[in-house]
Amino acid sequence: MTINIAGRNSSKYLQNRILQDPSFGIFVLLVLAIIVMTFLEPSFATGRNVTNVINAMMTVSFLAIGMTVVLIAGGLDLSVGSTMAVTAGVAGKFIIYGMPMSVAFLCALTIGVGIGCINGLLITKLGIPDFIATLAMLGIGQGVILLWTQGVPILGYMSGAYYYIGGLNKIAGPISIPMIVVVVISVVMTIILKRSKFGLQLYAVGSSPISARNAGVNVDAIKISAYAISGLLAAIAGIHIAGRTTTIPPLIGNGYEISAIAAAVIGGASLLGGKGRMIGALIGALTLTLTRNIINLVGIKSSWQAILTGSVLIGAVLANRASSEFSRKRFRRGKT
Amino acid sequence: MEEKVGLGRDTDFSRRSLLRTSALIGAGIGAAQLLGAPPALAVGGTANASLDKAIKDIVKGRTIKVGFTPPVLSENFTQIESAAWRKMAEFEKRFGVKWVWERQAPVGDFNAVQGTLGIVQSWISRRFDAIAVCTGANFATVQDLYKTANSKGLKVFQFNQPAELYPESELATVSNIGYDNRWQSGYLAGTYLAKALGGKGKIIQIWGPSGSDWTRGRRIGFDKALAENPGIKVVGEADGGYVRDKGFTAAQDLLTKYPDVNAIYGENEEMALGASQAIDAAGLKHWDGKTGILTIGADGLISGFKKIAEGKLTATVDIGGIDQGQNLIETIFATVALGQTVTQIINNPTQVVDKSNYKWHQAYAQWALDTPRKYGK
Amino acid sequence: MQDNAFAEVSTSKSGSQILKMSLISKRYQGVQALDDVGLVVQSGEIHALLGGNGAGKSTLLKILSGLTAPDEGTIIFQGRRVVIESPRSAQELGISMIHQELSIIPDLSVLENIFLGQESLITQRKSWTPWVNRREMAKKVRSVATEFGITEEELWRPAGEFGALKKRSIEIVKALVVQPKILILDEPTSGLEEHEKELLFGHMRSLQRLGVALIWVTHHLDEVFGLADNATIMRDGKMIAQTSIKGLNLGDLISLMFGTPAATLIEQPKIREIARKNGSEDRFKTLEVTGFKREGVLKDISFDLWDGEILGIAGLAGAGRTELMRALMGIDRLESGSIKVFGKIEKIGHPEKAYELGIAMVPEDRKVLGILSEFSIEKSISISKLVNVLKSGWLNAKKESDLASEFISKFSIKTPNSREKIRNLSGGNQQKVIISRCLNTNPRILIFDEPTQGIDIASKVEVHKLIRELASAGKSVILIASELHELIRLSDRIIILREGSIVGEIESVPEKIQIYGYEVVEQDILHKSSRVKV
Amino acid sequence: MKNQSKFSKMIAIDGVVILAAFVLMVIFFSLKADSFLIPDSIRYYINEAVPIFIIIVGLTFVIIAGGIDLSIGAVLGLSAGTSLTVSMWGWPFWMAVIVGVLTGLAFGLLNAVFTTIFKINDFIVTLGTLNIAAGALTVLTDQIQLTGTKDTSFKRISGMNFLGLTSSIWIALIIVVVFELVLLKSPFGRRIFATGIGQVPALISGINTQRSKFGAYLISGGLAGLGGVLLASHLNSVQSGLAGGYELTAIAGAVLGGVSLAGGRGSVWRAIVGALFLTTLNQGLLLMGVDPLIFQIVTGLCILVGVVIDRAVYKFALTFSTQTRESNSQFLRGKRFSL
Repeated sequence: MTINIAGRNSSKYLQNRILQDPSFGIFVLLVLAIIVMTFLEPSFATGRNVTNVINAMMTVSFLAIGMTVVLIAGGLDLSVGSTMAVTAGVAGKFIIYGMPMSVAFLCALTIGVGIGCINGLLITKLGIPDFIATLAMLGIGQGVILLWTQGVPILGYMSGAYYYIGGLNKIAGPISIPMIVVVVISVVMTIILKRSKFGLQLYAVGSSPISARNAGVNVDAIKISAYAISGLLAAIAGIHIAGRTTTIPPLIGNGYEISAIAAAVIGGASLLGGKGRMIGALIGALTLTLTRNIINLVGIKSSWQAILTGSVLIGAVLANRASSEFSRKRFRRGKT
Repeated sequence: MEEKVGLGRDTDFSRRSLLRTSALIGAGIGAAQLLGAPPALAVGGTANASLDKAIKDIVKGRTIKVGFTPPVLSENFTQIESAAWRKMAEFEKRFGVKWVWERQAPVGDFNAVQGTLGIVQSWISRRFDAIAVCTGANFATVQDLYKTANSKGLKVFQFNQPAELYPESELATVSNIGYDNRWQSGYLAGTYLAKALGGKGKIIQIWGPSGSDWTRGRRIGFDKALAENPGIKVVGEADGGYVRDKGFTAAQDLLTKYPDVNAIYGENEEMALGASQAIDAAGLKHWDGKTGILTIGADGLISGFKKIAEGKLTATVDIGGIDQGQNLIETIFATVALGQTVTQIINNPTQVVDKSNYKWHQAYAQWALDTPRKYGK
Repeated sequence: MQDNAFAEVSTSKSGSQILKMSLISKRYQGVQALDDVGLVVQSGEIHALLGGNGAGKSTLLKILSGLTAPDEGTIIFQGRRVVIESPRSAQELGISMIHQELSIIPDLSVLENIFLGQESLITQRKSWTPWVNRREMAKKVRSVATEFGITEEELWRPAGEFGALKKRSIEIVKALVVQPKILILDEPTSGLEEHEKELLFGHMRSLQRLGVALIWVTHHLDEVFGLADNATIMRDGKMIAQTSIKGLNLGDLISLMFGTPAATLIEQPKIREIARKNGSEDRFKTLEVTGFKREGVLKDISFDLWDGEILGIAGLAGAGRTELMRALMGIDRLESGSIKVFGKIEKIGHPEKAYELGIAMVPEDRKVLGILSEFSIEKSISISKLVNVLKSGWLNAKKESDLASEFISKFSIKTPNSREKIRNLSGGNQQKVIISRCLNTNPRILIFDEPTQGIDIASKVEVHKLIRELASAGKSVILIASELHELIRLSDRIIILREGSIVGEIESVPEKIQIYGYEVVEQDILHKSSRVKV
Repeated sequence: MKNQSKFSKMIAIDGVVILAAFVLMVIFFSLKADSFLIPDSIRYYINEAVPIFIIIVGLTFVIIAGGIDLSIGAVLGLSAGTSLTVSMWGWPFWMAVIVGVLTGLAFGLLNAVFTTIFKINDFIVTLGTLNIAAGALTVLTDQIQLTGTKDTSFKRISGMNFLGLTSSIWIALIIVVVFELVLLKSPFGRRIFATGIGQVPALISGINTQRSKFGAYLISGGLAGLGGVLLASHLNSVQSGLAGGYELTAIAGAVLGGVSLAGGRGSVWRAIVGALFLTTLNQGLLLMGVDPLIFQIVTGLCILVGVVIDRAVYKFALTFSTQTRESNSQFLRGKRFSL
């Protein structure tokens, strides 16, 4: 995350920056897929489909952003899916209990952050492997929401305003509230990552916790806050999806953790920590959503979906790898 | 062959359902008469003191331990369970039977079949009196399990299970309380849709996860309806995974490709509701009787009825969940407490519900749901 | 903590007592690491903290730099009793530490590394302002950075790109930008070249002039003289002595450190009798390297290795010494070049193959590259050649422990038993285990990369002795040592690398030392290895 | 101090803690849950858990080698599908076995190639292959209804009875013993450990780390295949989504048994005890009539507590068996547990 200072961005430098971009490979793949589809499927490039895809990718985007933050800090959060379900439940139920929407949302967000903090504490203070800690939290969260709802979907919390939050009602043309929120969050997070102490320390903790500690960084605090952020975004995703589906089945979060991780990694985040960007998270989310969209449009038999998703995941990572390898070779040759 | 059987069942179920629905008015009791359960139990509304006394004497206030395991927790199965509680409460009052009710659903999605097997097995070793199962588990697998249950003297009942897909002779259950997915759900939906569209139009189908028995059954029925109405063309299909947001996304994608479709069939109500949302999201028009996009699902859930009232959902097939729940108890009581014999397949009436008739279906479901949660946790 | 954070600290003039740690005790679950240790430091002095491995130096420094808390004892800093809870609060007091293992984060830029964790201290902003302004930071650190040889340009490069000295400099700058009163240097010269050390000592002196008190931990006692003012000497968690360096000699220090007569530890340079063999026909080539090439690292390197000789490889960091060895072991792929082992052309594609051919390597940076931390001594020794401990195809516990105990007694490895985990051993003993690991494969060619890095002088001597014995036993040894003294004293022949190519060779070193004297040889090597490109 | 260290040595014996916890739980359930100790129900749930026991063996190899295999559950399901399919085609049972195992091996190979040769992160690769395997099963079950084979010998693979235990339990036992031997007593096993402790130092000490890892993934895949065959023969029917999520139970069990996700620490039997702990917990709660919805919560908490205890014991034992002072605490702080 070295930043370029004035005078360094000569065309060659810029060129290398682009080529060495961690998610350059998948970006190329995406562009290719889009071009092919545009010719293959007239309804693909239509404004409506574009808005559909964008709206459909919102939930994963929120989760992927959170996941990226955790991955940068060298962690992993499997609990986002069930956290999303729990917080969605909180938002819905509380509204039904007659709380004003804002209060209900506040509770949901608080609980999301709370779960994140618990994850962080389990991992940093008790030294439980992140995989296990968040896996356990996944089960616990799912159990809680199922017990709470007894499996019955939550209904009757929808209101005019909530249709906007769900992105079902647009505010201007194709623009929906979730889109704005995603953009704002990713811009803010980008600034935080690139320009704030926290961001700096986040990357430091991720790439070398011991060195960071020696340098006087409070590693645990940073990690915990990373998980808290992930929890917060899971809560936001929960509030959003509750509005999108207008009903909350308790298992609504199932499998979302996987999508989130996949999206983050496709976007160039590394499970070894220290790498990852917001734009990457969004690219990843887009890739996953687009895959499904293309499957539906082209009319591929739905049973093939999982196979394709799996292949896309591995393919994307390979593509990123390949591109970076290539550019590194170019770069070295250029240097010597 | 398949056709023949189909038609056979077809006609005779419509006869039943006619009678059944007429008998239904009130509190949905009495179906038993036609279905093998003893007439005595049917005389619900006008309880007959001496009869109740006689049965009380046989029952001797015994306790019946029932295990109830749906494939997944959902609104549909909650309605069935509540209906069962209604009947249990009634029988407890009339015949002095005590109930121990344990509901255990495998955690996860429709594929969490290992869970179901484990649950049933545990009930077997705990010597329950009756076990009521609905599962996505494979037919052959569960039959083996049922056999062990029978050998231990437990009575196994299936509910809401597509038993019709398998030879009756191979069923190892005491009885299957349900309905016929082919002719009572898929076929009904298809024909209703065809009739409404005047025999011609383009439609989209959103199915549950491929391979499930419910999907297979309903598909057979729907295909038959399509065969009878060549004017109806299926332009697109997608997997909605039985859940709303997936159904929503799938419908959205298909609608962008075919904005000019006349109808969307959701194999279950959740997905149909998702489709109806997609119509709103796409700024398209809901079916108003002549124009717009018609949406039809199947289950008969309160949430569905609400949407029908709002005009967001054109129709749904009420698969008689409430009757299933009550029949289940009637049958268990008849076989376990009174030692009667019942028919292997007890199909409950189903009906396409739309604006014209949703009110009593809704009231009926609500009546069941309003049961005091005496038996459930 | 808070008032510490903004405590107004006046720059005290040299000579006045700035730090007084007294009666410090620390137990790590059940083990007495420190026992009533005291440390007194005058401002503006260079204070050497000496002691063998496990003497408790690092623990003491951890306490001082806020990494761990003492069980008992007081710390008085500038006349005020202080509690140091975290590295941060230490920094805020004005106590900075430069760790032995480089704590540089490669992914971050030099600048970011410098202000990581102390942003607010640099900009003097309130510590709660969440933002970092890199430009402002750059302005703040520029002057200090250039003084320690980091250019404006380099500030913005990823720190990973730079070598050991630059990284040290980065850490020094990092420590200095917050104007520390006390700077702790733990083995600051480890991994540095001779001339780099000189630069570093220069830096240390200039720090001293700035009135900064330096606490300096080192194993290289010879460095201490002429640089350190006072020394505190520790042994087994206790403070043995606190004296002025003046009037002391190496022997005194050693005997204080180890409680043993110095004579046994100070090396007597002696010529091994290989001269006899020179030219005689029963001498043969064990290794012939021709035309090693690897993009940007090695440029057409060719050399021979004879049986029974110690071939030293001199050169600065980045000259390609380690890279050459990695290539020999088949860890890195080469673009061109061929190897003859005992006259036979071989293709070494993987260390596995190298070991098969009888080439074994004792890697540098023991902690990271050397030990398999989770393994017991037994497993660590047998791993490279498990065949030796097989019995009808299965690993045999008896054979394994026998093997281990054989080496343990042979090299007098200090350990309760052969099942002890290797990571629990002291650096010297770990090194001995790794050497045993290599010898277990019965190699004919041994590669030692920085064999005495970070191990105390006692074990250092033993390792040297061992290497000599191996060579006398007819094995060929390739030795890499940044410490020229070590290299020259041990090697029979030295080849000098610069920027990936061989720039010189010195035959029969011991004789040369006898004839021209040690300094001449050293000067020759330094000159060749560090001459700027023409 | 002295007896303390004795105690530490005692509890430091691999897996003693989890074993004790397991015994305690058994006692608890046999008191609380009626018919917990009925041989039938025990035999039943052990029999049901056999697939998990088998995949956890392979998983242990992979984790100790420093990797992770998320695909085993899905692969197990797919192999069950393929073997049953060919058996329904009328192929002899041994062919069905071969096909099933080969299916597993194929995916093992896939994982191995992508992780060791293309050097993609294990988590991602196996996540991908998980999806691929699961999808493949969906496609398969979409084509054919896998509702059972006529071939009785195929059913007998898992169904035969020796000394009151089914053949699948025996097979599992044999596999556990054999692979424990391989892991602890064979050069290959030793190299697996070395690889997991540290790729680079292992490489420098002359170990072909890539080959070790490759082997580990093959074993994991192959065993998943075998587990699939047993499951298919036991259920005599396969449907999409079968065995989904087994991998998580397996991983949780392994970690609970003290197999370190950081690699280089653990053993097969400890992992098995961990899995046994989880399955028994599940069974006990079932028999107590606890709502399965609570299972997840209880299980989650048990995993957390178990891991904490295990690590505490590890630290404890460590600090007593030491000479130098800083190294351990340093080491423990330094250890990273991300995948």
